[in-house]
Amino acid sequence: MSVMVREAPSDQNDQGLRVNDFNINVATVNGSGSQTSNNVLLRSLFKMGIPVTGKNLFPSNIQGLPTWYNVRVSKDGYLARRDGIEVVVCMNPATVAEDMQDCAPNGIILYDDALPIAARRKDITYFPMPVKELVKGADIAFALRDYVANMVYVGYLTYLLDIEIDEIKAALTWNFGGKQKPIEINFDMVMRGYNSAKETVENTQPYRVTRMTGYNEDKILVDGNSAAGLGALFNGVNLVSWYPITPSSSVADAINEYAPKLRLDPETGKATYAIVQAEDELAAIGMVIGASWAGARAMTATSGPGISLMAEFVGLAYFAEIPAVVWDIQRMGPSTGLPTRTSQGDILSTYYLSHGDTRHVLLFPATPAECFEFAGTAFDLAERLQTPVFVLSDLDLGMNLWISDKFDYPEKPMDRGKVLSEADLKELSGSWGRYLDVDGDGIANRTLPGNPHKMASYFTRGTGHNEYAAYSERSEDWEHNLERLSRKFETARTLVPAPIIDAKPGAKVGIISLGSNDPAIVEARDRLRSAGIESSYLRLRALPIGQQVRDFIASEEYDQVFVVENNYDGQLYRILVSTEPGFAHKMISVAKCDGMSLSARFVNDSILAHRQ
Amino acid sequence: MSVMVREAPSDQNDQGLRVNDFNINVATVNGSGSQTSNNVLLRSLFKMGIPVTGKNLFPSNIQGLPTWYNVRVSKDGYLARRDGIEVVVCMNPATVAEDMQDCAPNGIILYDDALPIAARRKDITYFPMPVKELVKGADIAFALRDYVANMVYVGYLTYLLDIEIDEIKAALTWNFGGKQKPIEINFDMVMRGYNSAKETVENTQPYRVTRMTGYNEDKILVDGNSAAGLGALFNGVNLVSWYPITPSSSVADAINEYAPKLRLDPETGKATYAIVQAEDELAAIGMVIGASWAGARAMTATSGPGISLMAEFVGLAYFAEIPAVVWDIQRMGPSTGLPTRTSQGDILSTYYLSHGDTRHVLLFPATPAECFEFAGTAFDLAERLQTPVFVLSDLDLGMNLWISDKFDYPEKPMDRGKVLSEADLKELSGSWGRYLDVDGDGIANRTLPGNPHKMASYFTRGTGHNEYAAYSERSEDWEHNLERLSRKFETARTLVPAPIIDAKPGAKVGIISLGSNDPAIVEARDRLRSAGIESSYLRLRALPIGQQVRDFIASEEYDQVFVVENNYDGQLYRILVSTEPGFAHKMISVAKCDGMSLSARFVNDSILAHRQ
Amino acid sequence: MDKVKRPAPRAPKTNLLGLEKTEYRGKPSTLCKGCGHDSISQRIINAVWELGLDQTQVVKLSGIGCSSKTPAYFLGHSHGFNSVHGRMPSVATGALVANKNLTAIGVSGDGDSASIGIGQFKHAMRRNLPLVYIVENNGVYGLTKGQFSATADKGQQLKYAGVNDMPALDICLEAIVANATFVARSFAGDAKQVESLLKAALSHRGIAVLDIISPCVTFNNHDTSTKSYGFGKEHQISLQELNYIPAYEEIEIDEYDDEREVQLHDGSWIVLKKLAEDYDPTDRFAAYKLLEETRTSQQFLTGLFYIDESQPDMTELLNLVDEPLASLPQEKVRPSREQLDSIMAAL
Amino acid sequence: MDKVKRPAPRAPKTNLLGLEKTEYRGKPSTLCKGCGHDSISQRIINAVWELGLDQTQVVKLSGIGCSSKTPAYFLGHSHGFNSVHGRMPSVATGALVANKNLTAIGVSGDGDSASIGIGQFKHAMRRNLPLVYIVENNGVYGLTKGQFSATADKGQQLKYAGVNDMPALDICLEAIVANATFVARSFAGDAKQVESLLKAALSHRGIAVLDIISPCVTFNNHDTSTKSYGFGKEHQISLQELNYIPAYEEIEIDEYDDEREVQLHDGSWIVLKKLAEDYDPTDRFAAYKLLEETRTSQQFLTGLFYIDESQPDMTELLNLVDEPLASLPQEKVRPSREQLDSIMAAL
Ligand SMILES: Cc1ncc(C[n+]2csc(CCOP(=O)(O)OP(=O)(O)O)c2C)c(N)n1
Ligand SMILES: Cc1ncc(C[n+]2csc(CCOP(=O)(O)OP(=O)(O)O)c2C)c(N)n1
Ligand code: SF4
Ligand code: SF4
Ligand SMILES: [Mg+2]
Ligand SMILES: [Mg+2]
Repeated sequence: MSVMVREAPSDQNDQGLRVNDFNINVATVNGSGSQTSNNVLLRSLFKMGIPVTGKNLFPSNIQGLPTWYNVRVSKDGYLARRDGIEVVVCMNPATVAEDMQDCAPNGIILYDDALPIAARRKDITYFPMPVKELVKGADIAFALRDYVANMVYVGYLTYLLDIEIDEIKAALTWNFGGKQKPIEINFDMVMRGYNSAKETVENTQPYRVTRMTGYNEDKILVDGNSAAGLGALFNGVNLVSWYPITPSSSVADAINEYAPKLRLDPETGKATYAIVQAEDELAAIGMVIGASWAGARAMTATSGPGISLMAEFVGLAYFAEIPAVVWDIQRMGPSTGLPTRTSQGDILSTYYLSHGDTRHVLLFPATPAECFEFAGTAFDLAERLQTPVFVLSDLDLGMNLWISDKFDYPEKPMDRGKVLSEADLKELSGSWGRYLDVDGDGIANRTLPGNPHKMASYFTRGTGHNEYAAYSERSEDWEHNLERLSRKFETARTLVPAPIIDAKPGAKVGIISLGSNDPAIVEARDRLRSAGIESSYLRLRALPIGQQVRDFIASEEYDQVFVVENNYDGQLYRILVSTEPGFAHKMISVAKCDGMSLSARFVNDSILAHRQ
Repeated sequence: MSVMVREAPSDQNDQGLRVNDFNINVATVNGSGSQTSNNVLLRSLFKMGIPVTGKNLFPSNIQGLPTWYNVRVSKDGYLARRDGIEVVVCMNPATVAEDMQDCAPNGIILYDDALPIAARRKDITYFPMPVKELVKGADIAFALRDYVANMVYVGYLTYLLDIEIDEIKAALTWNFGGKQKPIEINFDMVMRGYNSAKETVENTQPYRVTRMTGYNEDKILVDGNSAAGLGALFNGVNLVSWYPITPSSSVADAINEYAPKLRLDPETGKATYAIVQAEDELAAIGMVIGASWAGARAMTATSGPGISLMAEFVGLAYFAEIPAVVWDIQRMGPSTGLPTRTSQGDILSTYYLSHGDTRHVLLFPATPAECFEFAGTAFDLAERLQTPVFVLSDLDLGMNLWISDKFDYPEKPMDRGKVLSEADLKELSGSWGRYLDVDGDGIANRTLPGNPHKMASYFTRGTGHNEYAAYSERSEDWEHNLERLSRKFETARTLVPAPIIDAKPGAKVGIISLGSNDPAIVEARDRLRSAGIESSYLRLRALPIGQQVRDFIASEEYDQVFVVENNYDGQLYRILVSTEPGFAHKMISVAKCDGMSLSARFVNDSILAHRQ
Repeated sequence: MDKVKRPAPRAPKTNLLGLEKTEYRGKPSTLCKGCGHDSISQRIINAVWELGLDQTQVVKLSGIGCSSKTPAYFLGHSHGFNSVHGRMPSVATGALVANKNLTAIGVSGDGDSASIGIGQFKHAMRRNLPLVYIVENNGVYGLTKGQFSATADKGQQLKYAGVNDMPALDICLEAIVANATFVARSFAGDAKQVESLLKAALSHRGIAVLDIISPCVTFNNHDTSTKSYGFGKEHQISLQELNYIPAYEEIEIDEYDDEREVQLHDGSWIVLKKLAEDYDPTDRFAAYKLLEETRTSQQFLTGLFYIDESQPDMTELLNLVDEPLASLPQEKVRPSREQLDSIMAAL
Repeated sequence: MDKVKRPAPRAPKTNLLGLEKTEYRGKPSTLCKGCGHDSISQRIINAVWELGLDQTQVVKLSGIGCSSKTPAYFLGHSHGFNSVHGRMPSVATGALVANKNLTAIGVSGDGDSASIGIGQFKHAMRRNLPLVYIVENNGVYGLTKGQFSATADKGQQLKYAGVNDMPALDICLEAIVANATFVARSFAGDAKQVESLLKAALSHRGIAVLDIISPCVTFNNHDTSTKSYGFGKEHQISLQELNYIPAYEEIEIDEYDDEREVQLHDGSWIVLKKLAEDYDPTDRFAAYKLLEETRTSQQFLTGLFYIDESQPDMTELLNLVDEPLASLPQEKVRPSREQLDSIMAAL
């Protein structure tokens, strides 16, 4: 996305209509099946070729509390969260008052006519929906009624906004995997809503959608966690040990779902992978470390609290130099925080995770396609560098559906790193050093348990050791080892994914951001440009930073470099400043953390404030 | 110390003697009772009024491996580790060769004549000691022989160096708490060594000690961990929950030892404190949090691995705003690292401990007296700020004996913080908000369980909450809460112990350091001065930094500010740079980490290198 | 032993403290309609109200999970602490050492106590922590949408989680082996039994473990599941009929060979009326036998399996002053200047 | 059943692989002279050598502690992993999933397994992890200088640590309750029994727990301690005389009512010769009874308490391909381009 869309946002309307450029907010109760209706809505708009995003704002509970689904349609292809709601759908008595207040001037409000309605606003058009009546009308099992009720607003929206009915039907079919019965029941309810609207409403309101081309063609609609799971399966994952935690669980769920289709041995029908639900996060990371030590590709997926619990074990993997891949689908911390809200608040604690002198490799995917790609990159790096690699995604990227490029099939062979086989050892006539830096990159050779060579074995420990893995308390051995580890960290700088840089000639403003902030940056830059401020943009994809990032920060061209992130303390900013102290004076932290993904407006306004 | 001693070090010798200014290194086997001999040696020198330090270099094992005890006598009062050994005592066959090599030019070597002796050096005087023979000579139980054998070298040193025999006797008496039998046995062995030396040796070697005044008067000899334990007991500690780990265990040991004498209710003989050995560090910090929540003064003592395990719980205490005091007696990390070597490697990971946006209050004691004092300060701050407070000591300060000022009796009443009593609630007629910032310092009121007022109770949670402790997922509540927490952090800057600043007029060099590095800095500054470089010194005693630290860094006077610390990555430097990015360019990291305490030479040379 | 006056069946409108039951309510529940946990909250409200306990002297502690949310839904005038996942016991330990006069109710789930939390669970038993430890056991992780916990039956099948091929940890067995002094199992659907057990537990000296099967109506409530309402209603077998008799009600002594009375620490009594074969709940060994048998036969047996009132609880063992440590004045916790001087002199 | 040829008493100079015992040594021990752990290391060397196992196919795992240091002191040609305190089981789990063909020996201590590690210990049992899990049990934390661990006897006194007022966790009981399939106790001073048990454990399918009382001569070896040499030598009672018979030795069948033979997964046999009253080690319930009795009577009973060869181990349950996951070539673990395309098409 960051490269495709470059026109300024437009609120213009041709003949009074506002086409493909507004927000819909659907307010329902969680556990009431509204997810299906919302997905159908999103998918049909997507299939109409319209740039669209859907963000699910759900409570940390299972059933009965308010949930909102925010859909943005943007002919300009802006996929960031946008403030302001033009089309409001009210299905929840508990929040109907607030929900109606949130409606933008000249917006429209659809509501279940059973809801208590607060004072009406002059500028707003109201569309009551006879939900109960329509549901009664259909003959469906009582148990199902609540669930299908939400299809009514889909029908109303379909009529009012001109959504293509065939796409609705197609989306339903997709959603129910072709199962006729539910498809019919739900589509019938959509049509009842549609017809009721048609009969009772004269559609003078301005909001419309219409088919577009040039944007969604061979794109897919997918969430980041499914992409991560698929990426792991296509990159040889052998063990997934995990402990359930929102918003990371769907990574393991995706693997659970796809693995039997993708990773059973055709001849024997036996598994080339294992999924183990651990008793907690300490055990999950312990299993990852044990398996990686033995040569498997092992990963775990967790969120903030899990990262904290893994701190001691991660230090062991770092110091004993054992690969490990950890996905952190960030949610709002500190502590249990807001399990169903997004944040990028684990950057600092993960970068420096564990006591003693430790620094870790962090990857920052920005799109589902990148989640898929980095699943492989993480394994390659972990095995190449023999160290834990963290992939920091977040709830917004991980759990929401995104328009994404199709995933590229991994062309590069898997990099299993410096592992000495029996043959290699024969060649070396058995003499090698587990922590001996033979070629200066700070990375030593390792052997795997089970290697039949007599000299293959070595002893792994988290205590001081010399180049031959013998226990040592000698100062020289210790320092020597730490020197090599930082040499290895320098090597890491050259191996991690390079940043994506969009440098504009004459730009005086540099912007550095990461991950799911990308759409907001893209849109903000367009706004800044129309305000006469050209900017260059570096999307950081990993820590530690490499030369390109240093050059960008150091560049004479930029008098200010804004570091934009979704947390309170400006965590990435702190790391960049302490890594490049020479340029600290020109770096400016732009950070916010309220549980929502960043909006273009916030980015734009924050930067403008510094350019007056 | 940092203020007393200011003369330049001197290697001069009057009439060929080198008095009160050399190093002794005693090489023994651990578990062989050499600790007693070494303590006796150190204590008698101390009681002779001579500035002296003893550093125990012991292996991470219980019995049978090499141990060294390094004693520095310094008439100038320099107590830092110093390279170079003039007087070598060899009792360990396993290391005798290396130990002899380490002897400085013109040094002397005392050795058990049973040891195999490597090629002799011309410049060295050798003193064989007939240990076996002398031990045989005395009639003592076979079992005890190995233990008293080490007294032989005490006797030899007493004779050669002119140690006062009465002080040896006094030290033995002190060491065995007056128990006659062991005193006699050991003293007898000392005298046998003494006499054997007297008979066989003509004492032409130059090293001598002689009584001094003006330094050790009303000083004490004590280790930092005992001081910490005593400090806790004199500052109302109610619960010590701990899990054993080197080098922190002696904090709990000291409390175990002194508590029954200090903290039993005179009438009932019942305890006003509890010591609970937890099943692990997660439980230890959990108990501290539970007890502090209920209003007790609770603490734990641990080291790096324990800090990592406490990460999740610490985030809870931070966010739910519960006091907690955690002593981290730092050892060499990462991972299990070197459990018996010193380091300051936990600064970064502790400052940012736990996921999400967290920053913590850290205290850095530099002397036993400060350990005693900060034990109280930590409780006062934790209860005032309602947050975890970490006291970062290290193995060198915690486990070695130091010459220290006597501890000042705590004059200030204990600060129990903003706790609403039943009476307070009556006054407020029951209306209060647990997270309501009534006076702008970011600190809200709390109540304690058991408060009989009907409106006293509130619900504590690590999830999102509003000012009245009600569960909330609202963005405004979350942001509002984080804003208050950082306001509270700003308040912390004004409450933590101020730095100790020794500013020299005209100094262009600023030095910032912390904790047990102090003696090395003090000595290095004298060396720098004699090299024509005047420096000002700020000893940081806490994070977050306050105004005085900012001013020091910002001061025009210093063109360079060196941040000196005992770890590999320059952890304090990173924090200071990211806190004061405007002055990043003038801060220079001086960091080293080899398991030893810093030497003046290292500090001096590192700074010189930047002044060429 | 003696004839016993049963307490008046119909509960009075106000309790000993003259308070109505509504005073003991908490915030409205946000759990799923019909969740077993909500009925347990109701039982706690009833028990504490009927015992006439002062809420301000009660603390509610929990870990993380749907079950662990419930302390917010009962005893609105008690301090509550919803801590971190699997670590409630250590927090409770600290709180009780700080103030041993508090009555502590710990609420946990099977994931919270048997999966991530089995370690702290075990050590709380060892210490005989004076805590009413309720495990609201539904065999799944409710709050994370239905994965198997360590108490899920071997071979059990769930739509989302698939088949569980590992044997279950038995909360009651685990408790007894680790030296718990009060161990019972019940069913969220059996209001009377849960309440009697709660009252007895609140009167017990030391740790009281209540393993209460509490159906998760959203993720684990189909009749084939041993943690479902259907299965519970169908298969629950009560080991005894339980009656709690508060200390203030006099009780006349006289032989009844189908009844056992056990006096609790605070002078109250739990009366066990034999239903099936005779069973002695003070015989640890009988408890093993019974629990192992029911585990292998997958019987759903409820009741008081083991009780031992003779063991000192943790705070007794610490030999603490009578006053709560948390409220000791400075004079009591800061030794004198002379004491410091003498220590300094000795160093 | 059958008459049995005992294995030749005197072990041959070289084993099946033609290797001498010295080949199975590790680095020199740095433990205290006389430490029980060192003798256990020697037993492991003997057992593995006599079984003729290929060291390169064995892995040694441990936590932290004096006991956990020992893997460095035996089987010098096996990969070893000295991990973190109390978490050896999870590391072993990962290693065995990665390569199920490895023979895994886990060494832990009572602090490592019963204090900080009881959680992972429990879940390793549940999973029936194919691991020989040795707890070198001395009742104290040796490496941190003698504090009580969770297996220290109630009432025990130590010069440094004072009096322990909490009941002990019983490693064997804890294992059985959590569904372990091979549970035995022995004494570091009983070379023959330890070696027979080690061999049987190495042939067992699933988790094999060996609770070996291993005196800490430095901190817990005075005769009053149940973990001392003195006490052990004096009070050890063997439940059975144990003999391990490798699969390759033929064994003739014929009745002996004072003997039981149990065939192990790899075809070898463990022969149990009755000493005191008859005991059936396949009866889980008998195990409870025995262990609970010995615990209360503080008897020091050793032997094989429980064995069940019928349960699949964890790696079997995972239905893995025959080849170790760790060595699968890319073709086997990277699905085809077509498979990706079809998934993409569906999204
Ligand atoms: C450290 C940590 N890991 C994982 C989670 C996610 N989590 C929340 S509740 C829960 C399981 C709760 O299961 P249970 O204790 O049985 O409670 P229930 O919801 O079934 O009542 C998990 C895994 C968490 N909050 N913290
Ligand atoms: C997380 C952590 N906490 C504490 C320690 C310190 N420690 C090292 S060994 C040990 C106890 C060992 O006891 P045990 O397992 O019984 O082994 P033993 O030394 O008795 O053989 C402890 C507490 C540690 N290494 N790591
Ligand atoms: S998910 Fe299950 S456990 Fe959670 S509230 Fe709903 S029914 Fe209760
Ligand atoms: S301290 Fe105890 S356990 Fe550790 S090596 Fe010495 S004797 Fe063995
Ligand atoms: Mg549950
Ligand atoms: Mg031990």
